[in-house]
Amino acid sequence: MIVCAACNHRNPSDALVCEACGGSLEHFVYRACPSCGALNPAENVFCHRCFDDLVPGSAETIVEASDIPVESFVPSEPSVTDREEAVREAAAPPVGERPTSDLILEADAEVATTAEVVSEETEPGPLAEPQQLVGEPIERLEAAPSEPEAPMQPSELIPEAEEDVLEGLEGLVPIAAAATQAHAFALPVPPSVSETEQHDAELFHSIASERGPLRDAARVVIPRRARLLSRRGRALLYLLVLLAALTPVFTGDRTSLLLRPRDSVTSLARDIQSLPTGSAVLISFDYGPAYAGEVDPLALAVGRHLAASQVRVVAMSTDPGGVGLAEHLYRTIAGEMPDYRYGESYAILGYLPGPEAGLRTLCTSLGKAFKVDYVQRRTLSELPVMKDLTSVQDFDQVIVFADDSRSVRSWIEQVQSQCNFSLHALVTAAIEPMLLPYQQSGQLSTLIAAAHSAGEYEKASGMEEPSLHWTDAYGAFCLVLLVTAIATNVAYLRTRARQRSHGQ
Amino acid sequence: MLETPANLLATLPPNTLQIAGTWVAALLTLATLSYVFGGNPAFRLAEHLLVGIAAGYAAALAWNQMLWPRLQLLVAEPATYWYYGVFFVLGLLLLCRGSKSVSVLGNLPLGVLFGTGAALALGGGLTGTFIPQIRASVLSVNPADYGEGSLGWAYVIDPIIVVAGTIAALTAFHFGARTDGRLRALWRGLVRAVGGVGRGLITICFGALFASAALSFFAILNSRLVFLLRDWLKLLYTGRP
Amino acid sequence: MQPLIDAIESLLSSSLNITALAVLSLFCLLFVVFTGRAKRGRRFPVRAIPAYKSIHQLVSRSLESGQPIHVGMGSGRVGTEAMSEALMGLTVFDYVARHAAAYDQAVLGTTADGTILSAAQGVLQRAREEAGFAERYAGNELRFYGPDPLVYAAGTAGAITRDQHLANILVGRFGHEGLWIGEAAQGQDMVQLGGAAAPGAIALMQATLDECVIGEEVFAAGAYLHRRSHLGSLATQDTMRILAILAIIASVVMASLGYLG
Amino acid sequence: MKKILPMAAAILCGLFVLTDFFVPHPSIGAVAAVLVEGATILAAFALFLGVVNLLSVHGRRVAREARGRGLGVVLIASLLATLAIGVALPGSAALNWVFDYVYYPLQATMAALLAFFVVSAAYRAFRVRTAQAAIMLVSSLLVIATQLPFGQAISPYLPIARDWILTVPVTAGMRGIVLGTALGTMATALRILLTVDRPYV
Repeated sequence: MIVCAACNHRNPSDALVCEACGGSLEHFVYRACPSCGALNPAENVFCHRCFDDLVPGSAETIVEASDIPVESFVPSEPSVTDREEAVREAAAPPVGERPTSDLILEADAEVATTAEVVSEETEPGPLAEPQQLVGEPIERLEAAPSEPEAPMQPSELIPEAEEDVLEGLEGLVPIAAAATQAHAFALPVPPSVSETEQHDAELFHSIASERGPLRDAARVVIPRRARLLSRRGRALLYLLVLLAALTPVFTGDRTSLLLRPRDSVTSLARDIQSLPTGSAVLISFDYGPAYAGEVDPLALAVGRHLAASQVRVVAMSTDPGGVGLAEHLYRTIAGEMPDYRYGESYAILGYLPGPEAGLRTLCTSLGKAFKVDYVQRRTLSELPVMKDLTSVQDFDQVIVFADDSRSVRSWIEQVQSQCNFSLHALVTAAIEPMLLPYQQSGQLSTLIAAAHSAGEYEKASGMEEPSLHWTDAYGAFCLVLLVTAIATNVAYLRTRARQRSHGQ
Repeated sequence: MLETPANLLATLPPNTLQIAGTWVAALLTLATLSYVFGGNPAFRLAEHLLVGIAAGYAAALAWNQMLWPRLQLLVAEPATYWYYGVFFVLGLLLLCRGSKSVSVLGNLPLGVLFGTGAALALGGGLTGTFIPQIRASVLSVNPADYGEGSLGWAYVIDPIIVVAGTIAALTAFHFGARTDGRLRALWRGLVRAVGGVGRGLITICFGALFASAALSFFAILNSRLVFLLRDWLKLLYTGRP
Repeated sequence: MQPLIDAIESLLSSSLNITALAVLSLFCLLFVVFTGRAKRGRRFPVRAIPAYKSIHQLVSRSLESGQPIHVGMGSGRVGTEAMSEALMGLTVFDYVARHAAAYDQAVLGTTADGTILSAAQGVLQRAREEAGFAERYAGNELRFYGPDPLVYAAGTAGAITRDQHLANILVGRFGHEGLWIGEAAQGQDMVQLGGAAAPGAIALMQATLDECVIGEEVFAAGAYLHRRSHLGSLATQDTMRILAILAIIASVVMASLGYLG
Repeated sequence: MKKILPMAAAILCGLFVLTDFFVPHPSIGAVAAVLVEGATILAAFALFLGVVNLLSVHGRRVAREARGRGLGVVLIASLLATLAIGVALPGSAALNWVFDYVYYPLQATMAALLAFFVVSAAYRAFRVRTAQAAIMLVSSLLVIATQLPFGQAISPYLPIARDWILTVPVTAGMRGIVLGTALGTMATALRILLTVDRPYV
């Protein structure tokens, strides 16, 4: 019984196509044990669980064959027409239904190394021939052209000369073999063998029965970048970063005097300034505590500006941690301005799980998305601040603070594309470049990277706070990156020079 | 039950909670930052504490914001909100995944989730990204649209780079690698060459993203140091938060 | 009848809707044709993606050495738009888990989302049952750390460095936590592979992982590993890509000649 | 039945939600909205599944393993305590305290560690062994240098250069990736809707 990898249907042993889903069965095939039902790798002839025969009759033949292996191992390379006949003999599938295995094969002429061709396209020459024991490898069989007039690509059938014997074994590591194994169990008549071929087969047998070298073979082909950075080097780099961050403590943060607001910052400040008293802004705090260090100062500056302009603010979040941040932030602002009261000037609706799914409901009804508000747990209609605000269209501006470009994309794709409004995205520096296409296409009205914009926004809105902006530190950090780049390349050049001198 | 300790906390002298909190926060910050010098017990404690609190906090939020209000609605007006009942049953079926014997019951809610998610991904990807982004890359490459004479020629370079670059970067992902026949080989060569340029552009893009991300992370590190140096040191010296 | 007419009217009211519907129909048509062809065994050679090839090899090596492979499925959520990426993590886990199960070996899967966790539990349980070792299905081979990405990073990095793992495969929806896990596991002797669709995440991941799949390549995981029927969708994507490029070129020419707005 | 029911559910749900994208009709919209809301309800249940998983994995660790028993206890205790406070006293001062003084600093400092990691990753990525690495190095250093807060004071051209890099070559590259990803997303979603891929049965 062969189990379809796609739908798990159990097919008869000689099936080439799954009866249930029609998918090809040639790759990743497991045999189900007829007695206990356990799955076995395709090349097994006994069940690994109950030791029953998986393919009636074939087990004995194979056990015998492995005792006198050499002849049966190595048939001479059959010609294309031989193979075609072998296909018909072994499989005899209905014409037109026959799956050709090369549908899967990758044949990137340049990228594919010999090993790749070996593992994916053809068997590794004489070394792999023992698979003939259990049947003609299906890859090989079906590499035969379905239309006789189509010329066969030689490279598809006859592998190039192996330089490394072990390389050819790659396909024989159990699972790879499973993938290339046939399910038709007709034993081919062993043709006559030349001495060299016999020797090759013996060599293969000794290598294949040895476990150790196989592991090494696998190790060789898996690429792994060397560890470039020693423990000490790493510690040194980290120390440099820490020092860079602490620069303002030593220098007194002189460069912050040079701060000048960028155009995008100025335009947002102007937009907010021009809002009439009593208009409403929806703010979504789509960032978690992780990135709060970066976004919070800017959010605070904008929040203060909105409060000073007497604009109603409704806050929400699509990040579980964002509600707590919004709450914390507004507690700070309310502490500074005694008139700024919860429920009248601002409200926090809460967390909206499932960004895309939840956001779509905002278009139809806020009350549907948020049954009660986060702080006082009242229904939204009970809050004075929510007067005339039923859906997202009723707001004058929508501001999204985000640490994930996909949450902004959800706002654009799920909400803005459905109901039109102007959307401002104030995001972490890390995701700003990813949202640039959306700003270019006009879907975002403003796009600001938070990193050090808080100071700029304070300047632009005329509400400057005497706070440390740590601008010096950014300059120092830039230097650290430059030093890193120089250090790694110097190290690289030195290793290369050493390797060269060793080579000579 | 939990009300009593909450009342007890309220009777403490003012700022006690804040002072204790600042200490806890500062110690946890230092414990986490100690990872810079390699894994150590203090960091592992912070890691486990974080995993526990994050899961507990999110679960509490999901209960308060998602499940409890809807359960109340269902109980109050079952005729209007019957569909919540359906999803609550489906949700309970999903919880069956936790047990080996009834695990199969979880397939139905997962089917609903996969179907809904697939439709959202398909619709959103098509109407939100694919078509708008194609439209956005349609720029005029006629110098006359950008200014008179040589000025127009200077300004037209940008849209040409954007349009050609978008096409090249999109080509870089081409999967097909058919090489049989001369025409196909030629096509493959073309795709490869254009895709190579596209890979270069993608690498420029990665470089820029890497740098902006570095800046972002550095801003976060700064905010932690500001906390330690301003809030905690102030508390340390003055005894007041 | 009236609702149907209303529906058709509202459909025709927006040009975006009509364009989208036309593109969708074309996409579906191509998809059905190509998937049918792929299932019937039509040849569709694809370029090599080294990371997927390495996954094949790593699985073989893991079966040999007995060291488990860790598959990190990230924080995508089923039921939302992030499903596509999350599903690819699940597909890679399916591949690794089935092989591990057939040889009765351990595997580790981590995720930051409950929906992916429940889907992965089904995948692993099925794999163990079909291999005949239903009793070996234990809950602790799949772990939930989250739901926050950095919490996931901290938990996962802790879990994979505590025990000896052969490889660390991160496929799914990842953000900056990819860098976190990659760098935290850097000291271990572990092959690290992965990929994500978000450019911001891969920019960091390709700097720290040994090999990386980028953007659209992530969605080809099934086709390159064990879901041959997915080749049809690769062909569809290729065709749609060519059509999109042609559409861009044609519109740019028309816009330059002044025919479009 | 075991397979057909989930498949039918997936196709049906998908069809309604998809139709809603193209046909803005109120009745279809209502069904789609219910499904979409239902998905978030199910996700909330799934979160509880995750919590159960966390408790069982670490509970087992506490019960059976000598190593790391204390840490397992810390994890379970902090989880249950936060859950209890959060469920019993939502929006309370106690919950805010946990958030402000434990959760927030832990999370933020974990993120701050990325500033160190990004530099050690740069040590590997900036090694000019291939043309790609060289491009990456140059574009990274350019962007970071032009992004400095006092860049405008050094030279008025620095911000202009930054804007050019980010709006021309980076936008082109990004748009290519975004379009490719959209293609991949759509194909993956279609595989689910046409049941070529059935991860749920």
